[in-house]
Amino acid sequence: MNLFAINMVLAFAWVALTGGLTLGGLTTGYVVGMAAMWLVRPLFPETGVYFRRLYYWARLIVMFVYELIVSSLPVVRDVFTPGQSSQPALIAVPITVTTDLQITLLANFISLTPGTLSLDVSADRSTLYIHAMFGEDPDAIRAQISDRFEVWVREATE
Amino acid sequence: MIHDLIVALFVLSGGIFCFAAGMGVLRLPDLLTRMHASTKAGTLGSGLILVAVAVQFAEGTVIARAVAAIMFLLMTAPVAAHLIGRAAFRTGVPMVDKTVCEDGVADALRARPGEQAPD
Amino acid sequence: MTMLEYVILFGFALVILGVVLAAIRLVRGPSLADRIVALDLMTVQLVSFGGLTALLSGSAGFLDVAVVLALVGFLATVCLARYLERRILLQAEELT
Amino acid sequence: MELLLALSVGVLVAASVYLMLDRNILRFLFGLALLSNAVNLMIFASGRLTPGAPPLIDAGEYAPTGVVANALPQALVLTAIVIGFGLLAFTLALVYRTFMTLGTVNSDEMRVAEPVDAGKEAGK
Amino acid sequence: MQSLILTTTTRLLAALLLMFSVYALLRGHNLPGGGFIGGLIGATAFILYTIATSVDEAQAALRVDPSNLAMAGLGVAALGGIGAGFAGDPFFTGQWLFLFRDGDSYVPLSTVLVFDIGVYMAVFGGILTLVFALEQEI
Amino acid sequence: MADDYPSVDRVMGGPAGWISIAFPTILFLYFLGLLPEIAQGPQVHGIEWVPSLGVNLSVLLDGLSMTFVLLITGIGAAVTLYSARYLGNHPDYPRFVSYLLMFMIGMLGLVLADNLIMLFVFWEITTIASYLLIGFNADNANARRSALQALLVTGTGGLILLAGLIVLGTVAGTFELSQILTMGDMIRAHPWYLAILLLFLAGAFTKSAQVPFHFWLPNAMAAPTPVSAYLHSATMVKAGIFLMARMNPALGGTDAWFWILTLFGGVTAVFASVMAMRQTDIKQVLAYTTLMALGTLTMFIGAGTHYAIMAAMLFLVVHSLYKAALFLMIGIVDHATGTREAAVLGGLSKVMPLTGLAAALAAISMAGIPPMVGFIGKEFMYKAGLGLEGFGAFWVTMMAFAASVMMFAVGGIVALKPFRGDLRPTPKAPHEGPWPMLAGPLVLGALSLIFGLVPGVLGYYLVGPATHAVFGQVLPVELYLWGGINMALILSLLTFLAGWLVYRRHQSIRDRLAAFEARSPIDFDAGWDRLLDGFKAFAAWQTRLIQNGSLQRYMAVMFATFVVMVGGTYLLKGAFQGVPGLSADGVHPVQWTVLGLIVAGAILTVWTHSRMTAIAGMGAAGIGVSLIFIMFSAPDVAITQLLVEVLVVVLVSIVMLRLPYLPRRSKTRFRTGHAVIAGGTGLVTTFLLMSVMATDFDRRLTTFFEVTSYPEAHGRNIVNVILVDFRAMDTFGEIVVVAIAAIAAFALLRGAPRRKPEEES
Amino acid sequence: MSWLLVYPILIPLLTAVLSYLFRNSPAGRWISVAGTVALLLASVVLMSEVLEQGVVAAQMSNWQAPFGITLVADLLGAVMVVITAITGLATVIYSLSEIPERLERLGFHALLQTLLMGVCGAFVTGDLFNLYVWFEVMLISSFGLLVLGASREQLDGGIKYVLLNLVSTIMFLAGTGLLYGLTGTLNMADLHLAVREVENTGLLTTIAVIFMVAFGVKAALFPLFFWLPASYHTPPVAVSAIFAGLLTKVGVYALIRMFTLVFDHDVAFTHTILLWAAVVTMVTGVLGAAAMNDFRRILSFHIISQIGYMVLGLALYTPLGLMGAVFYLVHHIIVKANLFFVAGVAKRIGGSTDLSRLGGLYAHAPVLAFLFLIPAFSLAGFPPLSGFWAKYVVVKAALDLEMWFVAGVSLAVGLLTIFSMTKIWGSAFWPAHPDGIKPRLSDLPMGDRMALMLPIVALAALTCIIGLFPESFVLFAERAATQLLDPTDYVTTVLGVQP
Ligand code: NA
Ligand code: NA
Repeated sequence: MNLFAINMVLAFAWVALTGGLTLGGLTTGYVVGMAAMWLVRPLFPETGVYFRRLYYWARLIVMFVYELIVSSLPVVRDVFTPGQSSQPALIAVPITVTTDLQITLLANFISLTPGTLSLDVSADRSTLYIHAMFGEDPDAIRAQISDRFEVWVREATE
Repeated sequence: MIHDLIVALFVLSGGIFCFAAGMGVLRLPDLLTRMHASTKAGTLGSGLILVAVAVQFAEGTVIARAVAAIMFLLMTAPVAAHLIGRAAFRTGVPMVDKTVCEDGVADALRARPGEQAPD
Repeated sequence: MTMLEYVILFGFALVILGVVLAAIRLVRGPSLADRIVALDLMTVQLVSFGGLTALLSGSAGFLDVAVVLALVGFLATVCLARYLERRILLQAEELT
Repeated sequence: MELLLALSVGVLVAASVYLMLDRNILRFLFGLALLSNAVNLMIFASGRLTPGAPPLIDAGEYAPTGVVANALPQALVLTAIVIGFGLLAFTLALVYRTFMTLGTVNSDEMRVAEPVDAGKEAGK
Repeated sequence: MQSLILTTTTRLLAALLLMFSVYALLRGHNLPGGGFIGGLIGATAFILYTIATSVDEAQAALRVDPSNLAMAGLGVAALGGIGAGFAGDPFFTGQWLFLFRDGDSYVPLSTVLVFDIGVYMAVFGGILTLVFALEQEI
Repeated sequence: MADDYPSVDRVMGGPAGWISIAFPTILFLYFLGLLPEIAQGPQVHGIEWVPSLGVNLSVLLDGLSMTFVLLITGIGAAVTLYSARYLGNHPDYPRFVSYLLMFMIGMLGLVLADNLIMLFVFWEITTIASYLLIGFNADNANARRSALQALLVTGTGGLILLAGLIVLGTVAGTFELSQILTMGDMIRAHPWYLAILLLFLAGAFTKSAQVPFHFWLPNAMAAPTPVSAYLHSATMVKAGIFLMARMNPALGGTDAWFWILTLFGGVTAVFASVMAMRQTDIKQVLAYTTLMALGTLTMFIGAGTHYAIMAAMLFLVVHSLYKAALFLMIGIVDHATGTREAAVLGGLSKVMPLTGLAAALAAISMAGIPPMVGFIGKEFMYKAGLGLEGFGAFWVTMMAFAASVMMFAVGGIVALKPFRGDLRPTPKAPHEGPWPMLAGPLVLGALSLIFGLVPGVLGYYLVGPATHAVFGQVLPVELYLWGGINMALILSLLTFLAGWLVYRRHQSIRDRLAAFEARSPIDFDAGWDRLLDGFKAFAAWQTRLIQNGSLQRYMAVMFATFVVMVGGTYLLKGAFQGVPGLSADGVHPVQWTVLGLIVAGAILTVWTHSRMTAIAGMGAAGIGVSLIFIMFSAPDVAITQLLVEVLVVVLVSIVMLRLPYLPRRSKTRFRTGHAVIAGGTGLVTTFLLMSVMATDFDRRLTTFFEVTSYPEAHGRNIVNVILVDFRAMDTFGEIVVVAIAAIAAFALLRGAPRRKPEEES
Repeated sequence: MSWLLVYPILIPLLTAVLSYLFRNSPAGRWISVAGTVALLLASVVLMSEVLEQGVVAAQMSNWQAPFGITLVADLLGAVMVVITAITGLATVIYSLSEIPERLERLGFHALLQTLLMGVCGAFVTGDLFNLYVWFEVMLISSFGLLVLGASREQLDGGIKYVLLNLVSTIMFLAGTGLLYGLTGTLNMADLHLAVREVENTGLLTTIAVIFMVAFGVKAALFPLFFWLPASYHTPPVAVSAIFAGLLTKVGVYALIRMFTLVFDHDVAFTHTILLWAAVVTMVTGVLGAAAMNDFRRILSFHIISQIGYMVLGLALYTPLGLMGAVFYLVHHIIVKANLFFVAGVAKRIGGSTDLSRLGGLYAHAPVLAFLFLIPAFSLAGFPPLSGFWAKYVVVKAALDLEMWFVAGVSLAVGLLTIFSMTKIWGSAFWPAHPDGIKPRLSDLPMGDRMALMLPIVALAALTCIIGLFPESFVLFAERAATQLLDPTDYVTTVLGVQP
């Protein structure tokens, strides 16, 4: 987060220079600062990682939003159609990510995506327990999580 | 006009998701399925309307605030769902009969009853 | 009134209906957890309400309501969930 | 709207008062919280209602353009809300402490400061 | 409450809330916000912290006794009012200093802001005092 | 005081004693020096005290006040001298003396006052002093009871008197007696005259123990002996007599005055004389004869003729002299023998000759036997009585006669019987008293004799001027021992005869009276107890009724009061003037829904029997309220409201972990009465709010804030500018509330040792 | 000069802050003492300013009235501030001995100071909503003080006190909102003018009655006084004393202020209600006192009864009546606080405030007995003590209006007051102690004796001074009453314009 801090300092400097302490000004300052850092990146040995990380974060967020929209639709359909087509299930999902941040991100990701909801993490942090609304095929759900979500999360955070 | 259309689209879809969330919470059979509706549709609905606001005003500060609000929603909604779901499960809130439970999951969820009761 | 305003009003109606539906769940329960879910959803829907008001009035001031709500509504839910979990340990069952 | 709002405030007040007349002080507390809300609404409405125009001065202007909502009752209500919160919070703590000490939340069972037989003794 | 997910989120969220509360405080004079709202939001940050961890940890993170903070806030607010006395004005008269003035844009410093900071501290400290005290009872 | 007379380790009570003796003595001598001057005519001196209320420290020196002053100080000197020896070693003697001096000062101020309010001030001082004096032996429950009784009876009279003083002052336009006394005709013609009269007489009658307010006086005997003497002979009880005499020029002379005073006075005199016969304790006997004298005095003041007034003034002096002597004497006897029972005592003159002498002088005067001054007093009474017209003459004369007969007999009982005959065994071996205690009775007895022999002096210096002052006109006053053979003399002789017969048969009379009293349903003293008990029971009953300890009841009464008062005013004053017009855009369905949400939340909170559901209901209502704030352009308020809602939920969710559940619905029956109160409150609120919103609104303040907010206060958020600038003082107070609420709650939670709830529900 | 009006608020606040921050060291308590002394000095200066210049006003934040908040002191306001400072100082000194260190560490002094702040604020503010705020400051501080220590009695009494007072506060707030909605202003001087423009006077009267009920609770009028006897005997004595002396008087003050300055449009209606409320209050209060068997509970019921006299003075609405009310206010604060102080000492040396478990004070603590008699007789209205003049003026005012019944009741209540006072005297002082204790003042450590007796002696001396030299106080009350009945000066000074 060192670089992020530097970037923030730059953003505040921008605000001071241009006046107008607003979130907009700050964001502008942050972007401008980032651009400046990118220009002088040889001076910062870690800038490469910093910018790649930014890309992964952006991808994570985008995918997150996408999955959210896509996954909402079946729920909405089930809500509006008469009767219940869902097949709820409680599923254990083994996970490989290790840090707190990764586990949290993954769990949240799962909660916001296709008919799944994280209920808890096992004490040894190796398993996520989730509730699936359309849990006819637990293995497919497990596969989706480990193949896609886990990867995105890991890439964004490592 | 296009601008208005986009805004209208976001507003409309957001509204529908909000409504759907309410509907789901009311109609779905058990707590955990209701939570699906509230967590996903609710968050999405509100997010979409915030996007509409951002588009409509198209000002830096407004966009920033709208984005911030969306971020906050996305950060908090799943955590809240996790906490309620876990608590509900631990307190034995009933699930619909057709729920399939993998081996050990129920035990694992109930195994650790939070903290010890004080005194 | 412009088309957009009609749409916004319609959006209002949808959101408020959603709130009402959630409120019905709030009343009906049956479990405390259900009520917490309903209340949580209501706060989230209020975020929409704030946004829609901002749109309708043309004043971004209302957006702040949405931002604050998005942040702190969570806190109420967390506290209630914690209550739900701990209560079992501290006292006899209150399921309704 | 004015009429409806007045009616709603009335219902809110009636509900709160009914709660406050309960011998269970928890229900009193709920009534108190509701009543605060009702009175806040009342002050707010007393300053008249203006939809969709918050009392903010847009950048570049020196005064609000057009009619904006009455800012003063808003400030008053804001103050009242915060004060009400402070009082409610204290009361909550008081109820809690009372229960822990006296073992009841039923006000009829709290007869420590005014014992039932005090009057009779004096009559002798 | 023991939850890895909550604890992790709280780390981020509490910091965000604190930042946001300062933001709400500073811009309150021009947009919705101000000392109350700022103080309330700031307090929620530490409440979240308390719930995710414990009173002791939250207290340690805060370092100062919140009741002292609340009372000090009253003092700061009073100072914001007393400041006017040095200019020969009545209590609470706003004293303004416009830094970096350039046309309509400037960084304002004022006794009004000092007062609002006092409000922030009082509300923040007061609520945390309450929450910590109640929480320790459980 | 088992140790007989105190040894002299505190000579004459020490400094306190010396001061107490010197004070009345010096004053007595001083006023004695003024006597010739005052005999020429009254004087008024004064300084301002509370001029804005018309209250001054002004002194009216005339014959009446001089007579009283000399009695007070003269007998005061005797009593203080006596008590210095009698009580000098008592650990509380200084306290006693200070009460005594306070009492004396009160009496002096009272009789010297020219200002009515000043008179009242001193009147009340005597009440307080007598309370403290009667209760001096505070360990004795009886003394405490008697003190309270005296205080309440005379206090009641005092307060009624105050009303009378104020009304009289209003009628007369001044509180100065020297002026009021000249306005008699105007006052008597005033429509409020009767009210004033009754108010004054209530004060006078209670203080002077007229039947039926007499019962406190015999009970006041619990006070140490010299005190009784002082109280009963010279002073306190005569304050009422003084008041009637003083007011005679202003209030007297009417039929009401005549009949009230003569009837009450006569009944009191006769009743008291009979009761005196009934007593065995000599001190009690004397107490009742005092009552008798008071009745007689009242009667003659009421009679109101020049002769009657003269008789009253003369008898006043006569009575003071012999009664003080007798009280002091009985103190010596009590001290010497250990008893005051008339039946036990006899033959004391052998061992206590000087005491016997004093007793004899006083008793002869009391019996009205020449050449004592008492004889003159009796003669003038008969003359005055016979000089009246119609039934009045008969009544007054008969009552005076009956009283005199009894006085004759009582004189024998108290002074003759204990000293004559054979010495009887008593609890202590009797011996003569020391000189400080003997001096008083002897001097007073001697004066009774001297004044009887040279009545002119008395007439010229005291009785004459006093009569002038009371009668209001200057007519000649001549006192003489021998007035020739007339009807009065014949009555006197009859008095002696009848009195002698009564004295001879007094034992059997007493027995019969005792038997009668035992059967009589009327017992004033017991009646007092019943009255007091009844009052206490009533007070307790009403307090239990009102302050019954139930919070629920308190709350209900409070809200009911609100509904009745506010709703009643609303209806009574026609505040309803139509409903407010709807806003331009009508009622949006969204608004309907939001209001519905509020209402639903409120109803849910009432309806549910689950705490958390109630909290959810409150939450819903709170959310609805914040939606209203959002809809009607109050973002700051909405944010605050939401934040506070959340915080409330946070706090409640913590606290509820420990608090018990609400009772099941079966236990919470619907409370109709409460529902009516609640509904009424809601209805009142609705109508009030509606009516307010229906009026035109004055936006002056708001407009000012809108135009100055940015240019002068440098803020674009008007609400915030109001909070931190325009109305910063409110905010200042408000944050104090928040901070102090927190500190108070913290102190509350930490202030008590942590305890388990006594019962888990 | 504008700062003179701020000091009574600012000094206690700063004192509260500092004494709280130093609550764990002895410094905290001495800061509290010093701050109260400063408050007394400031209030005296304010008083002299008001005496010299008439009504004094200051516009906070420098905004012209009625837009900003105005602080204003007329004679009544100024004297109430002075008396607050006096009572506060007495309480602080008394508390040096009475309040254990444990409670000091919990913030006793801060709570006491903010209580003074709230009370002073209520007395000097010229703004209705601001009055509400100061009421709340006062209220929350009193809550804290009342339950400080959290004994069982305190909690029970506290619940009743808190809940009932909260309701009255909400009524006050509602009334304020409605009045604002009707007139569009909050400044009380401006309200004086604005109510004359109101067309729906019936509505105005209705709102006036809301205030009457709300302040009636604060002032402990019948039938709204329940909270007082339920709670006043429960907290530490120093707290009881300042509550008994000051708090209900703030309610009376508010009644006087509102029903002379603002609601004078329908006196025949509003003040008649007040009149009968006052009469019944006098009677029920004193009967309550007669029924009690505890030193402090008797005194608590007396408060109610005496409040009746004050409100009666207001209800009569004549110069003499208001003068009586003002005189009564001042006199009663001093006397009543002092009686509670005495009760505290009695408890300390005699072991209880229950009259059946107390005794021997007359024999063994004669000084205390004497110091009890002064306020006790003063309260009962015996001349020549302060209470006599108070009662005299009120009764005379009633008689001047030919209200025989009212005057009669006030006199009868005076008698019953005497009765209940003798109840204390006849149980706690005269008879021997039931447990054979010899309650001696000399048994107290020197420091404690100083701290406890100094306030008692000082207040008793004040009672005597007022009683023996009443002229200047009467003149003062007269001037104050004149100001109240004709608020032209007040309005002109606040608004800076001729009305
Ligand atoms: Na009082
Ligand atoms: Na009080």
